[in-house]
Amino acid sequence: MTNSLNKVIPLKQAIEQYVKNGSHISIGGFTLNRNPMAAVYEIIRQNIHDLHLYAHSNGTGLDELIGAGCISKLEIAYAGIGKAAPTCIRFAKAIQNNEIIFEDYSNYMMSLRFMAGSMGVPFLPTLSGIGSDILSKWGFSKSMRKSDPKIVDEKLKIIDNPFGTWTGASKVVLVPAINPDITIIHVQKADAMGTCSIQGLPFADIEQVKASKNVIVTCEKLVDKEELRLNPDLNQIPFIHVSAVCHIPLGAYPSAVFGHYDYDSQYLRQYAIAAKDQDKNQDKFKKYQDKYIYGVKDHEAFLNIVGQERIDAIKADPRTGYAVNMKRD
Amino acid sequence: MTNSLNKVIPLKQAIEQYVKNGSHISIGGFTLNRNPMAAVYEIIRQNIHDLHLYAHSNGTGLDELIGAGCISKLEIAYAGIGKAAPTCIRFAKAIQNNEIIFEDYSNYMMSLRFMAGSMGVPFLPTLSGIGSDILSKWGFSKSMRKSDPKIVDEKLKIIDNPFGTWTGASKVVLVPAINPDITIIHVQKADAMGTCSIQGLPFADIEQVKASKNVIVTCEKLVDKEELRLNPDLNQIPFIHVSAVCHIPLGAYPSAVFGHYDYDSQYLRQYAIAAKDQDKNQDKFKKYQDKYIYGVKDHEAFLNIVGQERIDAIKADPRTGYAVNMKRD
Amino acid sequence: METIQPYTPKEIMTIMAAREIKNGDIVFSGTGISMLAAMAAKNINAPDSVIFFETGAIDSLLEELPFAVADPRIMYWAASNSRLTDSFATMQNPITGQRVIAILGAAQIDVYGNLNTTCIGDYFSPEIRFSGSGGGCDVASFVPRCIAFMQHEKRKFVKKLDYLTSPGQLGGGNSRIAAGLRPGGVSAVVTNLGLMRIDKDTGKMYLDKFYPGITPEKILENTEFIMDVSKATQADPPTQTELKILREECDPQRLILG
Amino acid sequence: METIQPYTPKEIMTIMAAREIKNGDIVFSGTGISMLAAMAAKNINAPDSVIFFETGAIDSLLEELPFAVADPRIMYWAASNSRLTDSFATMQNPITGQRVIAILGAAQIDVYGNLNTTCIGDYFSPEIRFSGSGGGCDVASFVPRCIAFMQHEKRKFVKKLDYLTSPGQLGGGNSRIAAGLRPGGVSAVVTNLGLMRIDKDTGKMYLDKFYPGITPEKILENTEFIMDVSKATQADPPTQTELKILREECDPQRLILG
Repeated sequence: MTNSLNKVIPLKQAIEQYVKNGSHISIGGFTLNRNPMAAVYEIIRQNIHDLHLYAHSNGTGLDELIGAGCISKLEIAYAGIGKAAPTCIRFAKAIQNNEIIFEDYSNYMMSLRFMAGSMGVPFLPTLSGIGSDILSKWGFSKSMRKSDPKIVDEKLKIIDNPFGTWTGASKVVLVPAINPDITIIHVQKADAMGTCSIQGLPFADIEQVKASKNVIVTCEKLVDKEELRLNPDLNQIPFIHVSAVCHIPLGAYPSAVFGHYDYDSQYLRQYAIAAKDQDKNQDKFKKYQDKYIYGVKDHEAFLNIVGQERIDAIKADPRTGYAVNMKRD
Repeated sequence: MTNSLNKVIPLKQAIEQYVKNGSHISIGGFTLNRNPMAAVYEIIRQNIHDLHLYAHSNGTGLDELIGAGCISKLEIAYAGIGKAAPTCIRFAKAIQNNEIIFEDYSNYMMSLRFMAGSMGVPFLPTLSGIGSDILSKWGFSKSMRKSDPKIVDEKLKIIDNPFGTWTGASKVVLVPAINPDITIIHVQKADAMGTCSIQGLPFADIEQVKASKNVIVTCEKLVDKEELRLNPDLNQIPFIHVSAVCHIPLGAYPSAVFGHYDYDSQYLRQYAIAAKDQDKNQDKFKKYQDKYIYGVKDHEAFLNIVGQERIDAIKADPRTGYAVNMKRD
Repeated sequence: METIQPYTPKEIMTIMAAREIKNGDIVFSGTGISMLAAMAAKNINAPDSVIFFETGAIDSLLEELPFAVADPRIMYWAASNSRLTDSFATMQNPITGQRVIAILGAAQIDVYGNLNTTCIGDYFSPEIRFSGSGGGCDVASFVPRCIAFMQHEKRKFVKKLDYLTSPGQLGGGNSRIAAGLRPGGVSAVVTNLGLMRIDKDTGKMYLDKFYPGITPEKILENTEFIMDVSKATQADPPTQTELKILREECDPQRLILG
Repeated sequence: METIQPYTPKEIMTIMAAREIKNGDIVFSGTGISMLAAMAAKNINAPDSVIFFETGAIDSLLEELPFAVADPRIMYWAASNSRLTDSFATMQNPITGQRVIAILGAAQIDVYGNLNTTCIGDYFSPEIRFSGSGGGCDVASFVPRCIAFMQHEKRKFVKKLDYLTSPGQLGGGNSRIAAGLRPGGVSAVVTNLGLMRIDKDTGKMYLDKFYPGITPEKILENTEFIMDVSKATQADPPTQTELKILREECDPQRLILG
């Protein structure tokens, strides 16, 4: 491998280089699984704001970014963190308090929008959502859409099936492509060129990556190219899509990484209590952020505060890929 | 596993049950790789005719089926068998002699058509082919289309981008979904329920399978469910899509199966010479068919005629997945 | 004849939902009680039903109960770990989609089985914001049978949804098909009081079964909209066998049953 | 100064094509001489170029020369073995697609760089039927640069194609863009006689380089359509280094070089 194909850089630098105020961004994972949390916390520490976030079912990463005021616009299908927060708490607060502009889709629609972006087509068709308020209620107004070239002019379109009643459909919904400026995912294995191997469900990470102008990969294990080349069938993302690779063990904590560690339900519950911030002083969430995010230099320092005991408690069993009999709150 | 989820039946029975005169069919693989040849030869032996074949880049399976007169209609992107026949020989003859009705697409269009079928949508969009004769020349006439409910009314459609110039496209080509009556693929591993693991490139097999009303899987190895469940990431096809499983070692011969055996370039060259049939008597192809197809009871008997020497010569090297330093004609 | 054992509302809800699942069904399941209903069906009446998550795992071996559809517990021993786009395609594709039965929750339901999982109050400035559609809207659009799991309360069984997230029969009658959707959407509603179904002709919800000890009147008191109760009969209570399997095999630690 | 070594037509063709490939390019390659050109570029002037097959293998380790794009030899040691739909999406997607350079063959080419790989004679009842588009039409539609590899003969460089399989500049001028295609299609044509390019404004083929020993007149004699040769200069012959690498590292057994 030649030098120019070595994309390994420190996470701080990757975020500085690729995530700017106003960037259109997406993050990998699903609710409490494989969120790129090290990158999320670094974005918060760098005080990047006015982000436009594209999400299908995002969880802890989304809620931290909203809680820190990084997000100004949001296109989303679902926001929840499992039992700890069936609805993401800072997300709900931000909407209830009119603090962000948001637009709702379904999970399939958002996945298809990333897929359209990855395929280089302006839209993909689906039969989902006809008659629902997802079609009729637009979070971004027509005038706002017109004035912003980075936002498509129409939320979605419903058309007659151009092939008569072929496949039995009379109407088809077209959802427009997304091409984020930057997507950040966390994977089990990557090599220095950026080829990635995801173990367990890939969610929509592959489509999000391929739709993006730039991609930062954080990985549990930075492995030799040779290790990945032994089984190309397990490498869902070839290096040609990747801009930067950052080696961050436990980089998805407190969300789960199949085969490595489980979600930390204790941390998530504690986060939820802080996020609700129901005390009189209303300083619980600020204290949480000061301690775990602003008060630390990087993810390693964050993990030191979390403590080895929690890390040990969520360690995955090699047979099942999760922490067997873990106490789950 | 309960009894009802055991889908293992003999190939002869599977073909009898699922492949009928007039069936719309697709077969897996690409040119000289992973064609379900045991099934192809069984279809020929059962003298099934009037098949409507959907193909992207098909090779040896396609050409044998055409040579035996099984196919009456063909939708296709490419017909070739590598060096042995850069253009499939019986395919070219059939078209030159007006023996089949055919319609041309590109590889991506055909792949998208299977994908549309697998997704349950009437079409998928692409930017491919604008200005080409693929758009302007239809092999199936409008009246034939109208009279046959199994053929879509229009070959494809070109529309203005419904989202203005989003993603930079002004026009979009829509290609209609395919839902074959039956798809037959050959894979490295399957279990009795029909879950499949393909090693190496899957081509469009996954989309073909998921688009099909019924699916026959032939496999090199019939393995225990437990073996496949150990790594779900390697199983591209879950059992819910599969109707029948047939255990046929060397079931893709003379095409290749990565990790098991290479294509037999000697057999393919001999086939090409027979298919060309340039002698005065013009009985070379008939003799070939009589010997290798009609003259044998099943694939095992066919392989006995081929002989152990050829089988040994194409055996894959475990490191590379193909036959290293094999003499290739 | 079996004697009737005592059971909790959660137990009868789980059993009523499990009875809706047929052998061979592909069960689109969420977490919590819907997961338990799917497991109960598999253990009691539909051994060849397949548990399926929108995140893409098919037929996972659930050695431990997952707490989220992205819980790593669903990735173990699955037939296939596929992409999100694949999982919804499986439901949108009519070949496999027609075999799917979905179990959904909601904050509000109306007489036509339309669901709201988005917000209470105005969409743009809501009183309460919920998680949103997730895959709910997709599933309700694609698959022929959906079970809604609800607590039976007036503020949940409403005349008008604050937001229509997942389409049922839209405005009733032929309106779902006329709008361009496939037949499908919520076909049964299981609550702590009874089992409602959607009438095929009118597209309206009617009371099919009230639980022992519950009257149709009590159900109407807890329903904001007008509902036909004229065809209602008392539900067969959970059998001893059903309860035994549910309690001993599906949730021995009572993680969900409480 | 290097002395000019003797070389075969296949060798100069391979080197001329290899010189078109830039470092970092993703090279969409077929088999035979196009594969050899891709390997030569990687070994000579574009070490970080990536060999890519329409069948979905990316950056395969080609310990042996593949004889087909579905040859199992391309599946070994690849970065990823992806699906056919993924491979074309990589080219249709402008982010990665703009980095792709494709090498294509054809039975006929016209002055606008449109290609025919389908048939000679009437489409419905052809004199000769060829394999068809394969991925050719797709690639010519999507990617900014395509090299056509051809034998330079009058019946191949024709005034009018019998079938337009893969779009170049269609009718020339702005017609490709006006029709709704992206900029792209055949941008260079490498033959046994010289190197042609497509003029950006007129969309017409012109002679850029004639090989040592070949005259523009000879090229015109072997071209049915009218072609501008006014800007043509003699090609730099393959250097000793280029030939040495091509012969010793890319095809030591002369499987393709003959």
